[in-house]
Amino acid sequence: MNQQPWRSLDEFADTPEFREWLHREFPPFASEWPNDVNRRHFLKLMGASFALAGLGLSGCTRQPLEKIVPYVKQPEELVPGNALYFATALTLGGYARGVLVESHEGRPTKIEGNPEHPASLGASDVFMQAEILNLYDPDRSKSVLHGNEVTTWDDLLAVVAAERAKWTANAGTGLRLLTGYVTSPTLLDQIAALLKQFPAATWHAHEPLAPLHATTFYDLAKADVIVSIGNDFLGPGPAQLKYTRDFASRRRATNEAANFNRLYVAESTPTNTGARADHRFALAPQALRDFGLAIAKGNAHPKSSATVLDDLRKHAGKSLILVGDSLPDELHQFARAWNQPLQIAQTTVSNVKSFAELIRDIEGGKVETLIILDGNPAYDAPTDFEFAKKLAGVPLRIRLGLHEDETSALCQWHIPAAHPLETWSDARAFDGTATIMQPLIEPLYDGKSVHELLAALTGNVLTSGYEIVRRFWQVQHPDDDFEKFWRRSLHDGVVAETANPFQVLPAVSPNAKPEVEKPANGAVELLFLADPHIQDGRFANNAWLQELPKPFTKLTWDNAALISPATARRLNLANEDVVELKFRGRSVRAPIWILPGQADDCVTVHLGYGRTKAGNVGNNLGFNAYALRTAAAPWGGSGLEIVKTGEHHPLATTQQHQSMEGRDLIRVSTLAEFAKSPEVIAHLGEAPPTASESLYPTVKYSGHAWGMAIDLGACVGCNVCSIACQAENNIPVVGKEEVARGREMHWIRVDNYFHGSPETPRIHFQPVPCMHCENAPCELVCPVAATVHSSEGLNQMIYNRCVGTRYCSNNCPYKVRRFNFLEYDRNKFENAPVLKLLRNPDVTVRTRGVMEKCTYCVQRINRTRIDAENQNRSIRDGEIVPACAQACPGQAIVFGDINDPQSRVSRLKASPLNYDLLAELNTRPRTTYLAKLQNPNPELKEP
Amino acid sequence: MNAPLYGLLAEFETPEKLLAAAQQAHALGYRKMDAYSPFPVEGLTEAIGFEKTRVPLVVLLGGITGGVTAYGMQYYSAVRDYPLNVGGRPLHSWPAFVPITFELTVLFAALAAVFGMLLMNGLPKLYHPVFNVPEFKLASQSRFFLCLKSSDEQFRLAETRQFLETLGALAVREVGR
Amino acid sequence: MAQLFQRRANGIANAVIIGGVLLFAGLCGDIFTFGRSDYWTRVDEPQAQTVPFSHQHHVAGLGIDCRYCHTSVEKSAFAGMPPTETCMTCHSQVWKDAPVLQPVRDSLQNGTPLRWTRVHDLPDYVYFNHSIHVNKGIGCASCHGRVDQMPLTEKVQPLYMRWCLDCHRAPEHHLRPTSEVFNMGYETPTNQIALGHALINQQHVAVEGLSDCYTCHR
Amino acid sequence: MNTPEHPVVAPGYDSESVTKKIADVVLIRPVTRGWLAGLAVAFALLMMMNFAIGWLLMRGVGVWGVNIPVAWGFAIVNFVWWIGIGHAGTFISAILLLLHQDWRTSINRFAEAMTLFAVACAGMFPLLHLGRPWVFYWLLPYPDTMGLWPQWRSPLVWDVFAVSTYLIVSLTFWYIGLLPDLAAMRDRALRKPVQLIYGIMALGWRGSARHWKRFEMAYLLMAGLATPLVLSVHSVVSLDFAVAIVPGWHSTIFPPYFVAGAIFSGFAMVLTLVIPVRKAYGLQDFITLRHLENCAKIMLATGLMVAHGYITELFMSWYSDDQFDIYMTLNRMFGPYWPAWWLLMFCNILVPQTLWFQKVRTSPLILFVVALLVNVGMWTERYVIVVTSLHRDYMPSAWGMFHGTRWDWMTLIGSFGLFLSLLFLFLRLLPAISISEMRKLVREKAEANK
Repeated sequence: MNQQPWRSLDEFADTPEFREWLHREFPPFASEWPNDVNRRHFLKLMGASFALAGLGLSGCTRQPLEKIVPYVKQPEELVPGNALYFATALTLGGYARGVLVESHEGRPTKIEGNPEHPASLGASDVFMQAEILNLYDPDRSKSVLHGNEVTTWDDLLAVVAAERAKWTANAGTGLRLLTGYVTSPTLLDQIAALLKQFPAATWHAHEPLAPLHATTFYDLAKADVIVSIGNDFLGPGPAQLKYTRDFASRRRATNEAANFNRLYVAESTPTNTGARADHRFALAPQALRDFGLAIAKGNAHPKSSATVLDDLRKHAGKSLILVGDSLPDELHQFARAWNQPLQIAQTTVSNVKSFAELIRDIEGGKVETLIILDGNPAYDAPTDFEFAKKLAGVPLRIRLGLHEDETSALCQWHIPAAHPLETWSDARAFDGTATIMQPLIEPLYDGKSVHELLAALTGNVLTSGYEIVRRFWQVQHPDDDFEKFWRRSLHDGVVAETANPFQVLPAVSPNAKPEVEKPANGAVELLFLADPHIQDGRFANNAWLQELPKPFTKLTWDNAALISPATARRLNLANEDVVELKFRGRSVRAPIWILPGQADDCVTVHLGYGRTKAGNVGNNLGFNAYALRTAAAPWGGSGLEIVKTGEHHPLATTQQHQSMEGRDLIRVSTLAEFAKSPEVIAHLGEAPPTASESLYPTVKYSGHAWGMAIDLGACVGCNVCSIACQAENNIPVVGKEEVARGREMHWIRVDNYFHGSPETPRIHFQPVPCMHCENAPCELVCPVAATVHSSEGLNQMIYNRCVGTRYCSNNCPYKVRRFNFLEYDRNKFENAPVLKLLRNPDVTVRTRGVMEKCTYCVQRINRTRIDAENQNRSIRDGEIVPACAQACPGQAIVFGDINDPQSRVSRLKASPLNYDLLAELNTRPRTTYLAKLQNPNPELKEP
Repeated sequence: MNAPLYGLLAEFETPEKLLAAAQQAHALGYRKMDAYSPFPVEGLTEAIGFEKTRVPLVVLLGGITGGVTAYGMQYYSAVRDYPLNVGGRPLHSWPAFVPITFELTVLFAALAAVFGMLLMNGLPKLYHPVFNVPEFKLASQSRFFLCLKSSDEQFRLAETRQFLETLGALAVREVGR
Repeated sequence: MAQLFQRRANGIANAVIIGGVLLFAGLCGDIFTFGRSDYWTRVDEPQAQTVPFSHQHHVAGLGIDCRYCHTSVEKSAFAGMPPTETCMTCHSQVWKDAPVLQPVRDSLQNGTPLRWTRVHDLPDYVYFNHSIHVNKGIGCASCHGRVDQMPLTEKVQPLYMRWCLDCHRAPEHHLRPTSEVFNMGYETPTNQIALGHALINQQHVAVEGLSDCYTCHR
Repeated sequence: MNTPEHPVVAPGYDSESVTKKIADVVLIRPVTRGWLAGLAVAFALLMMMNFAIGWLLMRGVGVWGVNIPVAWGFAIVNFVWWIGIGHAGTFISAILLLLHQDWRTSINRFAEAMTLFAVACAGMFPLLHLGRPWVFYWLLPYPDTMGLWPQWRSPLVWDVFAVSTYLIVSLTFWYIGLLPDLAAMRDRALRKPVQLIYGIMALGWRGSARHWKRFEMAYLLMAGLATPLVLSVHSVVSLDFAVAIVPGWHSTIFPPYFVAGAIFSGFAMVLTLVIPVRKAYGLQDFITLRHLENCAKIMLATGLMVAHGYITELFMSWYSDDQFDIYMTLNRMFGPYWPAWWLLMFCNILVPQTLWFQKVRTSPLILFVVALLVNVGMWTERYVIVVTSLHRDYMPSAWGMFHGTRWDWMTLIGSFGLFLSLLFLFLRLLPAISISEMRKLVREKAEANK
């Protein structure tokens, strides 16, 4: 396999220092440390096992003697073998989402949402889940670089000291600080201090996806009618989790008083929000703007918008208009005014200087020293800025970053940044709530935090992140109970009473106002969107996110030019055809992907791909859409030219077929219908055969009987269940080629179906884990009893008994089983030694040749059961939460004991919405679904 | 040939001659004799007074053993030793136990047939006195032989030889031990 | 030379056949027994250690309780290996310059952990949890044997799945009152079976699920 | 019919000449260039397979095209195909024996040998197919240290027993059939070592009347046992599919139609091999047009049964009104794998219809071509059953495609190498026609003519 890229790391990992450090940090783990001897032994075992038939033993030699390594000094709170949880926060585009991090003997292994935190509410988004992989990313930069020379932090401090002398002389003329979006109170304080010290210095901020206007946040739970105009509020964003929770809370028909909201979405390309719409209008950007303006101006054109407007007016004060970033300011102003009653927070443009201004200064030769804190402008700046070229004109360039990326390559000095889970810091949520971030682990590659760097720049005596952050908060809380406040804040993961709806957070000012476009008839329009999983490119080197199938296209490892079926027909294009996209004198080559529900004559490209210095995972994937993106047209525009090249670029999708073929896999009805007769759901498909139809008696389960209910009405298809499961269960990444062969390993997949016409399809999501069928077809055909039922009705899969006939997978009608066709555990994504630290010690790492599948997170079930048994009490309802359910922001997944009629899951399964997938097969699945209800406007016929 | 005598071996040209010879020898009271032919000859065994074979019985026993073993093994392991809930099926899913029971029945019966046959035929027997006669190699190809053993109380070297010659043997040879 | 084989060929032929059969049977038997032999399973094989720690001396001799060193045995899956500190609590006073304890002192000085050779080492796909066993009344000695009589620790059980199952299917044979769990010298009473059944109820042992695969494998 | 029937053996032979003609092929005839070349090619293919297998064991089944949903691929297709071919031998030697078909005599030895080699090839694939082949023995019941047993409800375990039983029974059946001939070889061999080898293998057979009696009885009983066995083996194999709930697999008609298909392909393979062999070794007098014609007739009959199977399947999926089943059928005909389905219809239904004509049945060349096409058709049938059923079953979201990789093909083609190598050696080392039975036959014919 592809060993080359890792060579250096392997060497690093085999150095005595590293091992020694490893033993010191993770004693019980050390014995499991893989070394070549083991690997050779594995191979020997393979050959010799032939000779050794007849023994229930593995290996041709006796079990090798292993070492066990205790601590020298054992930490106070630590009980070896039991996990600890710490509250901290992670940021996305500057905004904090509170998290709880699970730590085993000092290794962070899993991230969960912090229920106390307003932006998380206990749930998580895909980026939170994937962040743990970023922490251990073997490609992270490991040392301070001067040019290509490895040097030290002290050398840099020396340089900084020399510079400071100059700045004190010239008040910091020529000193420029470039950051991303900052909400960290401590950092803001430090920056303020720096600017105070050196008045002539300036601070610029750059976020490639920064909105061009103030951002406001609303209380969705209170909204009866929501109109989204190109705003994917259920998609990635600072308030995604809260929005999803609130939206779902108005979509449950299980509780008596079902007060549904109604969602209208007008958008150019399908988004999670559009998929949940009761009425969805697929409109190209120009048409979308007209649609919005029609509503804003109140003139009833086109027809549909009139109806929408009526509905809005009917619910004035209890309705929302959410407008997308790509739409003009006047529309935003109208919306803000309309939404005022439901506003809960707002961030407005502050006095931060823009990136455009920085460019101008550089051109004017005004910049002596440029300090770039994180971000990656060399890659994601508007292409017409030619930042990369101009940067060379800056005499001294210092960069702090997690990776030696495109930007670092252009700076003399690169400082390895410490990962959020390695540092002390703080950050604010969308509503201003502050969280003090605490480190879970010593910096793996002695990285430095922004605070430490700024301390150096300001000549602060306090140099450790801890002191800096603590001092800042001490200043905020001079009273003597600070110690209590500090500990409580750390414990809770939120700083009490920091939320403030009317607080003004510093936002990023726009690079330039886009010129107002006049519709160019017939011309194809171009639309830029952040990639749903790697965003502006910052997650490009995260294999979990790369392999996570993107909503709708289900593509992995690539971006594509999305076009509608009609447009494809008109231009005679097929999937995977490579075209040249020519936009205002610039061009890129991109593969085509035909997407039902995409607006006609509109090409959507996702930003974030085509990176060249992301790392071994993210390099040279997809195409770089930034190459078309200018400051004047940050969200695209009309006048796109599409030239067929005749080339072909294979894309790896995990769902090749997105029609339900008229099968009752997802049952959908309307609230009205359901209110009239709840049986409507049952009539939508086959009912399971009665027990009397079976030749065999049904097995009785005394004691617990675990089951799961998935509420399709609450699922927004955010994919977090898939990645949470991957993080919890040591699921390997297999890479594009294997995915293309149909060998992806996700235990829970989110199926995505288009229903109705390809132009205006209804879009449905369905998370599919193992059904844990009571009459499991898979078990029946296993020749070695590697998959059998537990006394609690779990469909057990025993890896170490599996011989790999794959018969079970063939006989699984839901196709939820996954097979280790190759030694994925040692492929180029998994074999980096440092990644072994990421493994969940409670879950077996599967070798090649064995089947695996969803276990309902049996490790969590067992842990809870043992805890309960040790305390001689019974397991409480809701005490066991599988990773998928815990992460789900819509709380669509509910797990529990179906033998207990009072449990939440039992009550859900009792609902008339509940149905079995493929019921007619009489598999008696333990996982069942609640049908999805729409709430369409009777006055508006389809869509 | 002065080695102690095993018997006299008469060579015949056709199976009919051999059959006739065998019958007459038997009529004369010869019992310890054997006939050899390149292919089975109707009635020859009866002619030399060979009671019916017990091969079928052995096969029956083999079959029964196989069937019982197979079903017993499946019942014991699936119901008694480690009862497992497999896809909600009963522990004693007898229909599923049938195929293997059948296969092992056939297997054991077949092996019983083969080894029973070999055993009763006293094979392998690489060395046998009759091979002492060089011409006996024709017995596996085209010629038919009748061997009267010296151990038979009717056996008198001279008379027996003379008797065999009268039966139209191409040749009568002495078989050493 | 009509005779192709000598007379003794028959004997040889039979000998070869019978011999072959016996050989095969013997081989199967050997493999079967070898796989269960003490040699293969390392039962009764004292493991050399960097520091020749004697449970006999510390447990029987000094009467130190198991939990003094194996602190997490009641709270965690992992019984807990004593950190160097624990050793030094005493050995900073007694035997403070005994040469055998040099590695221990070094460990504390340089902060390099001691490295013991594992005696009881289950495969990575087996998830054994000490706390539940201890809390439900399985004595240490039931699996680890009379550690208090071992100058150097050794295995007394093969730790084969079959062996685990014996107890998981019929725990009544091995259950003790929780008070007796750490008692090395505990004698199985004559009415063990009756007592065992009583303890199953008393100490809430959920026997039903004990032979589920997921009890030990995940 | 008016055309004179060809004899089962050309006139003018007696025990002596029959023995000579057959035995000399092995004992006297020198090693020819053709034989050497053939063996060389076969062996080369075999080596290619070993290479492919080595790679497979090193890297894992991922080197093949298998995936989710199509978790079974070439390995199972080849297994079923080879096992099917392995049915003709026992059918000829057992069932035709019980039916007193004297024409079986001159081809049963050859067909049985073919059966053994085919089953050997077949047996290889289920093992290679495993994700962890080195623990294959977990499918056998033995007292292990884990206290675990095979899961008897799984058809794969039935397979293990069915196939191994079939292999052992065929082998012993074939061997005791060989005993008298080995004796003949022993007695005709010219050089001492050769004599010794055949002598040992013959176990000292001397054609005593008692031996013959028991021998015939045992042989008859074996035939009686082998008859239900041969029917059971492919029935069990078909249960691998019929027991599963996959649309296109879950069908009660599978056992009979698999058995018919097996015999169909078996006889096709017999013809494919016998036609060149009888020419090469000048055995036209023993393997006469009569044999070829009868084989062809059986192919026609079984072919019609198979056709009936296909048609019934189509009818049932329409009649069942089961959406999954209907989709499966349409998908086979018009889905991505449509050429395979139409090819198998052509090879297995259309082509055999030519066998209605005696002209075809009695012209070795055409027969050879027909047989080849049927072999291809039957492989395609298994491919269609395995792949097209799996690649689109219940959940459209999980649908996928399967494409064999070069390693798949190398293993398949390599298995021909194994098969042919064994066959070439057999032709060189053992009498390809049962001499003792031929003697009996010529004698009976002689008497009949008197």
